Amino acid sequence: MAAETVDTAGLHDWITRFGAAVAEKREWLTELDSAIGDADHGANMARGMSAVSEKLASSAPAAADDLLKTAGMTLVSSVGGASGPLYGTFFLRMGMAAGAVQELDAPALAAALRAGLEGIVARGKAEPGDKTLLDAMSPAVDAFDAALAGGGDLAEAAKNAAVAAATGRDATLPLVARKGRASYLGERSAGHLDPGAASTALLFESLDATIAAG
Amino acid sequence: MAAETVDTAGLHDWITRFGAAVAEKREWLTELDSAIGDADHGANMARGMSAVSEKLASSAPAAADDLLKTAGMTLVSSVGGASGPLYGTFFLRMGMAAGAVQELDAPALAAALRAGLEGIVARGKAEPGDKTLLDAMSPAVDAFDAALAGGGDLAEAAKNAAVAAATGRDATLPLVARKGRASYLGERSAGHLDPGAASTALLFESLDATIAAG
Amino acid sequence: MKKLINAPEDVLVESLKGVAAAHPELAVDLETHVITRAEPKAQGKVAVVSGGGSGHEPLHGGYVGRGMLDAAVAGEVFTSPTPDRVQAATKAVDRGAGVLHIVKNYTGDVLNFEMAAELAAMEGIEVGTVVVDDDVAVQDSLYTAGRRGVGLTVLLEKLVGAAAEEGQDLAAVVALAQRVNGQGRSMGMALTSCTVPAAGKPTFELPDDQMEIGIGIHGEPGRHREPLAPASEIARQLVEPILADLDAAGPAIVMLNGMGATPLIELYLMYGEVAALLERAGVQIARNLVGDYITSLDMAGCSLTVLKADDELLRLWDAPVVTPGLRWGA
Amino acid sequence: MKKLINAPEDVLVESLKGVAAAHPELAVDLETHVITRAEPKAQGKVAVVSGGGSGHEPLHGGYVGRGMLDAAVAGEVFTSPTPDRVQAATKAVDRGAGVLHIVKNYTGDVLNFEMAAELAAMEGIEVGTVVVDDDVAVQDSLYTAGRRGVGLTVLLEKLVGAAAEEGQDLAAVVALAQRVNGQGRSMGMALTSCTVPAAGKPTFELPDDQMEIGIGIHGEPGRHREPLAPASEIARQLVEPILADLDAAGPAIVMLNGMGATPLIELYLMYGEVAALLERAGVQIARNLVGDYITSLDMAGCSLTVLKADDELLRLWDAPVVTPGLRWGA
Ligand SMILES: Nc1ncnc2c1ncn2[C@@H]1O[C@H](COP(=O)(O)OP(=O)(O)O)[C@@H](O)[C@H]1O
Ligand SMILES: Nc1ncnc2c1ncn2[C@@H]1O[C@H](COP(=O)(O)OP(=O)(O)O)[C@@H](O)[C@H]1O
Ligand SMILES: [Mg+2]
Ligand SMILES: [Mg+2]
Ligand SMILES: [Mg+2]
Ligand SMILES: [Mg+2]
Repeated sequence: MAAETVDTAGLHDWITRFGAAVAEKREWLTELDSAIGDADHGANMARGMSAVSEKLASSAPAAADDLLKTAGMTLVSSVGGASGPLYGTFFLRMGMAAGAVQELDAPALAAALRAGLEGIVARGKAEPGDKTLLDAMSPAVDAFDAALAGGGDLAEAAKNAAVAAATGRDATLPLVARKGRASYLGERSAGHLDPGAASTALLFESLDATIAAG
Repeated sequence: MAAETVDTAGLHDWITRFGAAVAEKREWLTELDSAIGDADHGANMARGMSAVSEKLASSAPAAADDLLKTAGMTLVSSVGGASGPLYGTFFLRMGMAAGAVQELDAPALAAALRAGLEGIVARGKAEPGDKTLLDAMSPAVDAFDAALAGGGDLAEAAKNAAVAAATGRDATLPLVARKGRASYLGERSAGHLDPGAASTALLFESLDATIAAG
Repeated sequence: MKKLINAPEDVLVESLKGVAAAHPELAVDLETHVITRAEPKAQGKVAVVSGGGSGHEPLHGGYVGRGMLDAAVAGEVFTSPTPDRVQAATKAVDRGAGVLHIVKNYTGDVLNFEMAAELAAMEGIEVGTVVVDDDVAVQDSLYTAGRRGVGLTVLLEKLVGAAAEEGQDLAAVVALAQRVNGQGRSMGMALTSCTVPAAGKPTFELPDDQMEIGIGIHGEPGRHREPLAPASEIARQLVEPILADLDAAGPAIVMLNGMGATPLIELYLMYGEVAALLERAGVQIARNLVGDYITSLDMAGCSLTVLKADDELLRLWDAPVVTPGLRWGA
Repeated sequence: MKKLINAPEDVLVESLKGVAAAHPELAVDLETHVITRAEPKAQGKVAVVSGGGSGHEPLHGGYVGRGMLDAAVAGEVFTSPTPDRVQAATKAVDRGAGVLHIVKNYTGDVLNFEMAAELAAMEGIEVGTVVVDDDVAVQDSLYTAGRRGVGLTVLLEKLVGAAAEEGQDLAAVVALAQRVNGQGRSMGMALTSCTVPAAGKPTFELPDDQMEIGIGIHGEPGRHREPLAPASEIARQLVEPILADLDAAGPAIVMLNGMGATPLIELYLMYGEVAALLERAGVQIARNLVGDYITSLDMAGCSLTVLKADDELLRLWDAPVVTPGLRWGA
């Protein structure tokens, strides 16, 4: 049976897995962004996550909030573009919600994820259906909460969130973008996956893998 | 049996045939110039000869020298590039040599062609073997003279000149250019026909056709 | 990918090194990618800062200098710079009279400059912001990211730079910037895609007999694709949507801009077409620019910008400017 | 062929129309293709005339104006103008003090300008000629057409234009032109061919992984072809042949020129590489130009020009120049 909490090392593991996934899928993310954006989402996320890895390698904080805030600040100051402030805000807000603890239980992690999501909404002012990373993240966080509310454990919540994120990513395919660069394409943005939703699916896939391994 | 003289109308016919040949072979001349030059010999010659046709259509001089000088001046003032002054000088000098007559017999035509050739040498300072239009023109004029010296008639002289020009054109293939744009290529100019030699072969082919038809 | 570069990841810094070598009148920070004037303005003058992704050269670094920008922040290719770097630029040029941020309307640019302005506020620096959104190729709407910021940015940086140089205060400079943004529009088209160095291949494929109408400056595909047309028809497709959105009769400043791989002989030809159409529509072209001013890497194509002008704007336009990209009057 | 043009045969005249529309300070004759200053120089000043095939914009028309050329004659694309048009330009700008013809060393240009000088002599106009031959890619020899005239033409037009503007006589201006030609060298390379509008397809085919070293400015293939290399290696291949031919230690004016389709971000990167190599070899770059100054239609690539300078040349360089292509000091 998987652990019922995730500690700072676990969060670190999550971030490392996400970085590895982004590095592996870098070209695919850029290809998605070529179709309806400016061909840099893979480069952006890879640059940011490798900066985060380096930063955490040089001094990994012991407290959950320090770890998450460091990741967020590093993303903000190394990515640029739309995804930098958005993913950066996500981790910053998660850190603020988590507080100076060494481990998070399932409800605490759920609250942190929700805070991260709300940070993205506050920054980016997108709504579900706008064909952005929200379309993967919002159902993922909802699914996480729902699993816990239904009596599921951390592992089930993480698994359901990963599935919901992937489903949300795929659901961006037919959408006409209303936010971000893809919105300039109007109707032509339909028929393509949103690159940010694709990287967000990797984020929750990585979380699931971390919890399952933990 | 072909006529033993060529009158002004015949010279006009020659120029018209040359213009038509240049127009027909325009792309080929430009292709040759693409390989070792700047991809404009076809356009240059076509522009020049169509200006000549227009000019002669509006007022065709009655005297041989006026006709040839008009053609030369029109080439000089409509072509530019290397071929404009060179072909222009050729016709100008031919006209000066021909004088104010209505028709040229074989020796007079030979003398005019020789004068044209010498004008090109004086302007361009190229020597045989430099991979220029001289490599077609010089053997052509020599062959014309030789045919007459050997007792041949005008038709035979024109035919031999056309053959010599074509042979001279083909002989430029292996040469390394020492004059004109192709010289910048050094050894790489070998293995290509010289575009100017190709247009000069058309010039003598047209003369042959004119005499044969006349 | 055929480019005069070394490793794709070094393009930005190595290009900035070249800028530093070529322009002793600029100070180029190879760490933060911030370009400032070697001789800063005096205390008490509003500072003008712009920035954005690289790949649009000479924008923005080429517009740093007397009469135009005080600082430019170069992001990675087509990627907005990060807030800390915008903040570094802001601090470097603040002379106690406030700083104007000129931001092109892209989500990334807006978010990063917004965070930078929050950082500046925390340090007590007054920041005004103008978000340029002049691209009529994009339908504007309350519910979308709105129009993109493109060619007008160049004209705005010149005009606002002149106002700041002559000592106008922050409120006046911001008001001017808003006014300029309100009365300028742009429209662009592409013959080819561009190739982002890190991506290594063209962002979109455009067949030999097709063109994209309504492109931005990031190799984004345009609003639609259609068969390649003569310059006169392309000119019509640039002019009409601008005039449909802006009553431009009267004096105007017009820019016909190359996207990076379009030779000047073609730009002048297009300018001839465009100028004739505009004049027929009652636009009096008082000043013009023809050339590469806001590019999209190695994209072939062009964009047209029309800014309604008046005596005040023309006065500011004619004021001396000494930058690598624009220079006159000194 | 993807170009912003109408019919290929109208490119030159329609582009000149655009130049006329964009530059009221120039007088553009659409019949003779001669561009002169709208406000000619005063009587008694030497006039400077240049010209050549089109497709090298801004050369030459973009260099007409105060402190540089008095007239430029635009031939068809890559084709020298005809003698009568050169003569028309010569007559139009002669102010009784003689006229300098600046000719790039190509058979066509040399022959046509030679005939034009004969026409001018017949009308009693004194003409001096300088034939620019700075291209080290071409082996010079008594028995060949000699080196091509390329990038140095731009620097020479600026320097000689300044000397004429300040009232130097024809002999002095000719001597200066010869001196500049003697101490400047250039070397170019291409990533792609260009496409002559009338030809409709690229002049040469260059595979995606190859480059041409030693190209001229007419889409002529270069001295040799080799695998595409990093910018640092390309820089070496431009710098070394120049320094092998010219002892350039000491102050110099350096131009890193784009061939028409090379974006500025790449040109700056190349300039960084080239400047470092030159400085290591003892060249002190006193002034520089980075940009598209003498192009080859839509060719991607660049050329490097190094001109040994001294106080006198730097003084003439810094003198005011007001042209579409070069502008400072006024
Ligand atoms: N307002 C927004 N809210 C949420 N996500 C957004 C918003 N705008 C853009 N995004 C996301 O950002 C992604 C693009 O990121 P990226 O390519 O790195 O940045 P940029 O668009 O600046 O090049 C989009 O695919 C989308 O998911
Ligand atoms: N010095 C010369 N003497 C004789 N013919 C020459 C000379 N230089 C060049 N040519 C001829 O001119 C031809 C090129 O003509 P063209 O392409 O019209 O002019 P350009 O070289 O100016 O583009 C060459 O193929 C060559 O035959
Ligand atoms: Mg992107
Ligand atoms: Mg040619
Ligand atoms: Mg981007
Ligand atoms: Mg030519």
